[in-house]
Amino acid sequence: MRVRVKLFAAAKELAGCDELAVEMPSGATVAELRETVVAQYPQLNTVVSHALWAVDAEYANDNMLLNELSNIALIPPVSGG
Amino acid sequence: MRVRVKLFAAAKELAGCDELAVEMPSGATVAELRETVVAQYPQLNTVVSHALWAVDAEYANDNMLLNELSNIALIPPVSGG
Amino acid sequence: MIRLTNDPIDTAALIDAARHPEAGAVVLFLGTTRELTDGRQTVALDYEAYREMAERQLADLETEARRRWPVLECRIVHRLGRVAPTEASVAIAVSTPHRADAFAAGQWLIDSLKQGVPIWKREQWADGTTEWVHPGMDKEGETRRGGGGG
Amino acid sequence: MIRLTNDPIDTAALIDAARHPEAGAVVLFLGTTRELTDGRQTVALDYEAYREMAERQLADLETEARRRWPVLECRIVHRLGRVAPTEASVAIAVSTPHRADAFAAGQWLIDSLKQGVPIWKREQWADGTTEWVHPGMDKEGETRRGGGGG
Repeated sequence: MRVRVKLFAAAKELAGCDELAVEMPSGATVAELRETVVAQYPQLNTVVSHALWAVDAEYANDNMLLNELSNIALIPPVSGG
Repeated sequence: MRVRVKLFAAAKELAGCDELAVEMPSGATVAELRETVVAQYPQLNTVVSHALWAVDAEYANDNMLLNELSNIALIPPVSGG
Repeated sequence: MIRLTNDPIDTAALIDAARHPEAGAVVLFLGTTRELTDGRQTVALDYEAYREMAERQLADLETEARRRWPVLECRIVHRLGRVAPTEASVAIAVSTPHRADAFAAGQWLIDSLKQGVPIWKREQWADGTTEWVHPGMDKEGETRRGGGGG
Repeated sequence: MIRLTNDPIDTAALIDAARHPEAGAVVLFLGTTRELTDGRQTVALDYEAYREMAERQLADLETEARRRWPVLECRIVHRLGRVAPTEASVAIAVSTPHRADAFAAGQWLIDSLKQGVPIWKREQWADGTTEWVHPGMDKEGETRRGGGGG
């Protein structure tokens, strides 16, 4: 399956785009997606290691299962306020 | 000596005036003034027993000495804010 | 800067006065007149001060707040006279580099003001009675206007 | 009520919205852009949000604050885009019957907002460099505009 990952702030700047498209085996987890993203986009290594993930606009844990319709975002450490 | 005592809030209302003139022996203390005020104005008994005293716009303790120029005020429990 | 005033408090001007190039936080506290307290209705509050002493005490509070916290700007304004429901009787604006200090200083200032500054309020209840508020005291200060003495 | 906006925050309107007949206290918190931080000069901050998620999280914070404290009115507004020095990037207004609750709710809301709501700021330093702020992360996000890549 192909999933899309929204990027923000330093992650967006380092990737040079605001969304990644990543091929994953169907039924992949957030943890597996993280490994794949780091392997394919080594420049995101540091930010990914400090970031959280969101699925469908809620923070998601590592073993959440993904599907093609999942609304996925990489959430670097926040600095609003 | 004759001292003047400013009154505020319930004390002013109960006394019916905003200042008392009280005859005291010269060299009297705040504690002695309090006793004299209560004796002469029994309607102020409750408010005096809950009030503080100020001399020259600062809170004063019981043994502060008074003179004719002392700027004295009876300060009932405050409720600003 | 501290001020006693008979006019409504201009909160927007207070906020603008509290802004500062080194400030990361502004905290504004407003004490507002409750129209309903435990189901009883207030028409207005009347505030009276021992003006000379209140101004000195408020200035002392500002000085002490600046000693305790890295305060950049500080404004304390208290209304005197009649204050209608939802209007502010007191406003305190504090700015600091970081927010925890602004909250701490603002809260300490209003707590200290309510404890010791010689200002008093009188409730004007909707039933026509009035009542000087003297915390901890019995209600000998209460006078009845409408329905005869009590 | 929560809102993300590209326009300057109207603090006077926020305060008016927070007034309430049963409120004895209104606390307004403003997060303002520091022009000087440890001697370094900021030209502006640029804010970006994961809008859909940020709005949901802010609404959840309001719900939780209302559960914890007797909140009468609550307004949370966050700026997006460019915010100049001394302007507010965030404003939180809370009213409660008594003041301790207004301070506690206001402080909890801004602390929680800064911890978890997906909004980010980028410093525009006066020396021409820019820097995404990601607390706890090294500065790989920093890019240099003027003097060549770094």
